[in-house]
Amino acid sequence: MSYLEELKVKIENMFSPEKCYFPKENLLSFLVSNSEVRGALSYLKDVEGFKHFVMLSCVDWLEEGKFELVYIVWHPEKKVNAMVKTKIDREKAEFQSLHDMWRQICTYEREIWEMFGVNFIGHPRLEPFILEDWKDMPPMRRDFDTLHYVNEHYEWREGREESYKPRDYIGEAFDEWRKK
Amino acid sequence: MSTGMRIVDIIAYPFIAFLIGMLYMGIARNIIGRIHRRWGPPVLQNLIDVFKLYRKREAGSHGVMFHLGPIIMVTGVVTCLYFIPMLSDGRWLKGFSFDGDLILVTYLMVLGALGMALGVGQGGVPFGVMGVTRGLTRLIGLEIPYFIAIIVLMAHYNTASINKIIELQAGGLSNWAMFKVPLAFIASLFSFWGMMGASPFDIPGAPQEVASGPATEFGGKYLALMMSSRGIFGFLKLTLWVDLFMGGAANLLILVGKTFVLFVTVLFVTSVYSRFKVEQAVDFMWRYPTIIGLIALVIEMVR
Amino acid sequence: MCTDNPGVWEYIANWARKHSIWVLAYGTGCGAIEMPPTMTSRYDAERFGLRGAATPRQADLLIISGYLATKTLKRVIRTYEQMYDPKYVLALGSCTINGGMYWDSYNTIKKLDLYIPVDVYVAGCMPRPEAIIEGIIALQKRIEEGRAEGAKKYRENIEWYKKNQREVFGDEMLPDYTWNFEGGI
Amino acid sequence: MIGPHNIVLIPVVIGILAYFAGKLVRPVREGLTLLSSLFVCYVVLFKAGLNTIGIYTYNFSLPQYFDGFRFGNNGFSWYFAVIIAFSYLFVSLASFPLVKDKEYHGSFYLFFNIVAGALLGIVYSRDLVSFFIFWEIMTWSSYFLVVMNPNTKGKTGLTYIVFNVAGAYAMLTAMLIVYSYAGSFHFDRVVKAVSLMTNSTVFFISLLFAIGFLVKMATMPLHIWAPDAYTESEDSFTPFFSGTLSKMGVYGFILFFGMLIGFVNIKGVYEIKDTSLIGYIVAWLGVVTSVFATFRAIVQDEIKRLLAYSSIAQVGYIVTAMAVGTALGVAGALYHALIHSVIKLLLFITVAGVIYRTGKNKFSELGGLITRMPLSYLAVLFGIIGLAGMPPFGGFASKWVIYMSLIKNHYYFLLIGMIVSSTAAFLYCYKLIYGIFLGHPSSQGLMEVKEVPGFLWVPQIVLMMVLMLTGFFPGYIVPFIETAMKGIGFSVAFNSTSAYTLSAALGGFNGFVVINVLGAIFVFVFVWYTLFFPKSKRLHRLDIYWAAETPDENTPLHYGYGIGAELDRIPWVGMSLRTHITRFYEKTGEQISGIASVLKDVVFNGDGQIYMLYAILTLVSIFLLMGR
Repeated sequence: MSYLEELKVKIENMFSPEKCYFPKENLLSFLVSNSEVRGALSYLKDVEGFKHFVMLSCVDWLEEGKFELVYIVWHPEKKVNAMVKTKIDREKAEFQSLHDMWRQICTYEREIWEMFGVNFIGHPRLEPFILEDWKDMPPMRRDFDTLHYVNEHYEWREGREESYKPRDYIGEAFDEWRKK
Repeated sequence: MSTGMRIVDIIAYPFIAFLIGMLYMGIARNIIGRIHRRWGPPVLQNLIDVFKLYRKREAGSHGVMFHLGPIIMVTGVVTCLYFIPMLSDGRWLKGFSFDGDLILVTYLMVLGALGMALGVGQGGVPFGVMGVTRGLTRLIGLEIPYFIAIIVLMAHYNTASINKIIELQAGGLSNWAMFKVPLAFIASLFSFWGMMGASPFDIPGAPQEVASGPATEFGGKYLALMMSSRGIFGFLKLTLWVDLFMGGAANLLILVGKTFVLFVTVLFVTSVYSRFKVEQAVDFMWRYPTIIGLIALVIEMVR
Repeated sequence: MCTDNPGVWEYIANWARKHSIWVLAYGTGCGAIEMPPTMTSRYDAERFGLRGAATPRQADLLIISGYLATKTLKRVIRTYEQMYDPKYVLALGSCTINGGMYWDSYNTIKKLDLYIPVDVYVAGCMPRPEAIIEGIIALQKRIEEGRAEGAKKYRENIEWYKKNQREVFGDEMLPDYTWNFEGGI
Repeated sequence: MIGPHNIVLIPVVIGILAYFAGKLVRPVREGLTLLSSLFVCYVVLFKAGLNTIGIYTYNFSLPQYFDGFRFGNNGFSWYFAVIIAFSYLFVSLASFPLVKDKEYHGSFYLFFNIVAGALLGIVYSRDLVSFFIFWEIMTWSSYFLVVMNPNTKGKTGLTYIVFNVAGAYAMLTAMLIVYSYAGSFHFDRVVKAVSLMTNSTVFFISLLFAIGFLVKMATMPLHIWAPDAYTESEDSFTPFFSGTLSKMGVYGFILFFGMLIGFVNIKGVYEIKDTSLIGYIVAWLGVVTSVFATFRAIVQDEIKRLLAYSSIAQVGYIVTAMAVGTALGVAGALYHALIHSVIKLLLFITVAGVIYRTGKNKFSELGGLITRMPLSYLAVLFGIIGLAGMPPFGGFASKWVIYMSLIKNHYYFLLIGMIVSSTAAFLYCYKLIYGIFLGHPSSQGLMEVKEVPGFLWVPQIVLMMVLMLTGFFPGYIVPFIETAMKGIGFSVAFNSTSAYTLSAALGGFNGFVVINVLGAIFVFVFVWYTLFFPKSKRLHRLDIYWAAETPDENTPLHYGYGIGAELDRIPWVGMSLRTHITRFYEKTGEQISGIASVLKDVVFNGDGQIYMLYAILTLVSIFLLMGR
């Protein structure tokens, strides 16, 4: 019974996560409801010893109409990762800011606010970060068409059209390659 | 020595210093390149740089004082040059050195920098002010060993005029002040390296830290003036140290020879040491060179 | 009397400009890492007269080393306008030519010479120091023939450049005191 | 007729007259003050001439204790009288617009005129009593001028009056001791008496006199009053305060130690390298003052406080030069006294004008005024070139004489101390001109400021001409200094002949050649650069190299006011900034109050019998003493 399995058992009866599994051998991932995220993270950080905060990322489930926030923390002694996930609504996307637990969460949240449009309540500095003076919708959302934006805003250099269309190759060629 | 020749001699004075100064800076960049095991620029590179800057078609100015800053810098440096005799025979290339003395030269050296600081002030770039502040704070450190050395010189030769000091050093190697008051010479060498901008002391114009300090906002023709005045300033300090400690020079060849030997010591220091912080520089200058100078002074008072 | 007609005086000036180019130490993209090896011992661009300049006021050559996000483009244009007249631009990497790897990214520009006049392009997804030195030699040849007049080109069709820039920046344009001047010493 | 004896009355009477007349018609005060200052200048320059040695005595036929006041004039008094008269004229001119709408308008003119009168009195008095009386009048009237400013803190006035009165009382005791030996107050009798005194009494009275004068010159241990008093006194009075009042300490020191006690006969007392022990200690005090005050001046953010510390430092040079006691040293002190009062008048008048126009007095709130106030910029530029002792102007000549005197008499360590402070002086000079005129305006209001009021232009331009004159012809002042030195019995020090050159012991320099070379090169390069090069573009204020960013109107760009922040990282300088002499005073204060409380319990415990007992005891002891 490695340390991760014991942890899995503890978490299951403490937080009753919807899904709790091992995507990789030293990584435990569990999906909890919005209100339990802070509890889970502080439990992992203070009680279990997952001191190091690895990253916060956001996954765009367009079909379900949900954003999924993924908090990854690392245990320096046991050398294992734990991943806390939660799903928030896509249209009215907002979540409480956890920057008081780790300072660097500020930057991650700011980037997700800019790229996905998730509003973090209580965030000290929600301002444009990489995309200065960006007027369009948050670009990392899957319903944002980059090529259309590029054709509209930028000019191509002449003489590029006839050589080849990289997009076409990506489609069928990629599937044939996979079949082989 | 008709007045016509005297006028030519006076007009040629700064241009000789400019050419030799620029040549030395070119040689310095080449030698430092060779130390880095690379070819390094051609020896005339600095002259080409200055000529390119003179031929720049545009230059921006923030106001009258900004425009006058580099002009006052060149004026101060050339005036100081005129009060230092290049040759010791009293006829050729003696500038106006018979009308001024060592203390006048010491203060004239700083006049150019202060005039420049006013131009930098109107430029309005905070980097410029930082560079000037660093320069003036560093000056507190550099000035003390230098002044102790010239006090020892004045006490030893009982005169403040540079020409008389040269005359008293005549007659062979052993009469040079370098060997008569060696400790004072060593103390003054530290401040010599500092004022030449050798690496541990090139604090005001550090490109990495304060974007070339006072020269930040100056471009085109103003930068040309500043580079040529830096070249003349380098040669000025070399001739001053040769006159004070190495017995002056009878003709131009000896002058170039002696100044080059002194210039090589600057190269050794520049290419070896990394840059000081301002307070480290002042602390260093008030500790070792000042103590050496004070010992020389005590020896002088006892003698 | 700065004569613009290509007399002997201008020829000598161009010779001097060719042999002493001051590069603005300003890495805008992934190519910035190629600059140190070009300047240090193995490739030593200093023997051609290249030297780092701390500020645009002192620089002649602006090296755009790689992709340009719109945010960086605004800074590049301000720097370019702060440089003085005989100024050149050396664009490294295919990202500056046609957008390169980021051809369909919403954030990078596709064609550099829409926004600032470019003298020499060096292709390659980050050209090695030898290619950069070849680019510099090509630039030197251009300077010697007097064709490196990017500043005049920028001044003459400033409206076209500003229109392109407005397309990308929208109404958040740079202040225009950097390029239109009244006289005065 | 009007002579050195009754010139004192003119300003004093006019001051009182102006005060009451002004109640009816306000501008009468300005008119009268101007009239009196012009008249005083006329009298000093022409009537009481350079070498009219006249002695006028008023013996009020009191019993033989008191043989009347004596007034007289010689080269030495004339030299200082000129400084007083002209600074009286310039400061009164400068104060017209500045004090016009202040509520203490009347009392300002009253006390200002009285102070001017008192100073003239000091300079022309030839006996100890009149000297002391005018010294007290000066102290008291300047006290009122310090306290007059509504925002003056109470403590400033208190420390000012306590220190100055203490100094005056030290002088009084010394005078009484001298009187007990000489039997009369007149200077000539005093000189004879002092030469007969024993060494210990001479040492004691020279110590007391030194304290009296050093307080006035704000030398280190006794300088606590100076920074606050200079800063918080009325803006238009500070030039007079720091430019001329501190020179009275110089006058007194040289007068007493030169003529009366004479450096010669106190040399016999514990001699060190041909100067007396006191002279050597005071010289070291001067150097210590200048070093500490210079570093203090650099870190100040208030303009007037920086100038206050800078005047303490500069007067420190004068103290060192004259305390050494050699002929060349005293000559250097006189020369620097003149130059320093010219510079401080120029700087304080201009700063008062700037504060009057902008309403701000801190570097962090000013900046970028060069375009709005070009004449004031030039005035401050001339001032700092003089303050730093730069060659083209007079500041260099006077510093050169002091350096030459120290080298000639082998005081090398004193000279090194002075070099430290004079090199550090460049920093606060640059901070002064950068903080106010260069850099960026800290607030938008600074862009609509007008030039300094018209009345101030006259003193500014004249003082700038004086600075240039002494710079181009350094030897011009030498004959006047030599007559002044002969007045107090010193031998001639300079061996320079013409007005162009200044040469003394070890070397010499030709001011005229220096400025010609500078001027020629400047004109040549300026013409070459303005005509033969492409016209440079006029850049916008914000078009600066800002690491490719775009600074806007309210980005703070006026960094320069923070010059000196790096000083406390330098070990020696940092330590000097942290040590405060005030802690020493606080400790002595506590001890004294401790002893006093003990005394209170023993003696004054409140019941009548003890008091009667003490009364009887004192009576008995008096009779015993009288009997002997």
